[in-house]
Amino acid sequence: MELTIQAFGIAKDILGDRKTMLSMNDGATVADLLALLNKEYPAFQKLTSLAVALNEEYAEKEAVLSPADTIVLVPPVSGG
Amino acid sequence: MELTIQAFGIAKDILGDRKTMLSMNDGATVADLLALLNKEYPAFQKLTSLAVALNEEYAEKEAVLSPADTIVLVPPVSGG
Amino acid sequence: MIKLTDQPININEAIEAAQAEGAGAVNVFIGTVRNKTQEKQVLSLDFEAYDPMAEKEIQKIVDQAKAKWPVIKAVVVHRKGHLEIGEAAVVIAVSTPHRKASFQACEFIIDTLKQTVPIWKKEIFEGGEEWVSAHP
Amino acid sequence: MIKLTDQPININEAIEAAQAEGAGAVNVFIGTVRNKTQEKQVLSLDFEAYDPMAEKEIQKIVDQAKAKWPVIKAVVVHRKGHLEIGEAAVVIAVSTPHRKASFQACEFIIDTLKQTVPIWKKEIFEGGEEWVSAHP
Repeated sequence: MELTIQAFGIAKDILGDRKTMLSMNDGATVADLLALLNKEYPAFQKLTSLAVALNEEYAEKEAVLSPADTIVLVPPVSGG
Repeated sequence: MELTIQAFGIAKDILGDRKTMLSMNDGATVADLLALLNKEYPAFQKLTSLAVALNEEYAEKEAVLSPADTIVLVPPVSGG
Repeated sequence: MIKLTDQPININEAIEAAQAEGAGAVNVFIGTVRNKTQEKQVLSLDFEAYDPMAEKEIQKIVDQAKAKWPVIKAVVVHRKGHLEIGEAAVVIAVSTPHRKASFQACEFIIDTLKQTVPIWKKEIFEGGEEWVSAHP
Repeated sequence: MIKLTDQPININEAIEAAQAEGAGAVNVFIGTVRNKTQEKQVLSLDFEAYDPMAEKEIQKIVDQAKAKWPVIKAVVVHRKGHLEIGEAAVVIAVSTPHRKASFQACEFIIDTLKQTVPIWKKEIFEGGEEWVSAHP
């Protein structure tokens, strides 16, 4: 399946764009996505943390991804 | 000696006026003043507390009064 | 800035007076007149202050706060005279480099002000009035 | 009221929105842009927000605060885009019947906001820039 990943903050800088297309196997999880990102873009390994939001909510590592989801990379937040 | 006592809040209501003249023996202390007030105006006995300020500072019970002092009765404060 | 005033408190002015270069945080406390004390309906309030001593005591509290926390600026404005429901009785604004100290210093100032500063509040009810905290 | 805005925050408006009948206390926290982080001279800041999720996360924090304390109204306004030194990045205003809860609820909201809300701060230095907290 083809997934569209949105990225903010330093995650956008690492991917080089706000939106990135990734090919993953059907049934892939948030954990699989993070593994893929860490492999393809080693700069992610240096971050303090990297969370994934699905449909505007923080997702568990076991959550299964679908092309219909809004998938967003959330690097360490620093608001306030 | 003749002392001028100023009073605020409920202390003013008890004395009936902002300023009151009292006759006390030379060498009288804050404790003596409070004892006199409690005797002459029993309503003071019902207050949660009654402090005396001498020259714009809270005074100890042992402080000696002088006609030159600015003597102020400070009933329980309730600012804020 | 320490001020006792019989005019409505300008909250914006108090906050601006607390802003400072190097400050990353400003904490502001606004104490307002409530329409109820326990079960009684409060119609309005009168504040009486022993002005010169009140200002000195507030200054002492601000000095204590500055000794305990890295306070850059502290502003305390207290209203006196007659207040209607909803009006601000006191505004405290404290700037510090980081946020935790701004909360702690501001809370220390209002807590201590209520214990030591010679200001008295009279609540006016339907058919009566009462000096707050005067009696046990 | 929860708001993300690319315009300067109107502090007065935020405070007024938090005022409420029955409130005896309003606590306000203002986070401003400092000119220094550790030893580096900060020239300006950029805030980026994932708006819809940020608003949802702020709402969750406000709901948690209301479950823990008797919050009457809570206002959270966060700036985004480019900020100059001294500008307000965030303003939080919380009204409660009594003062202690206003301090606690306001501090809880800013502390939790900094941990969970998807907003990112980039500090701009002489000759460089850096996403805050991105690296250990």
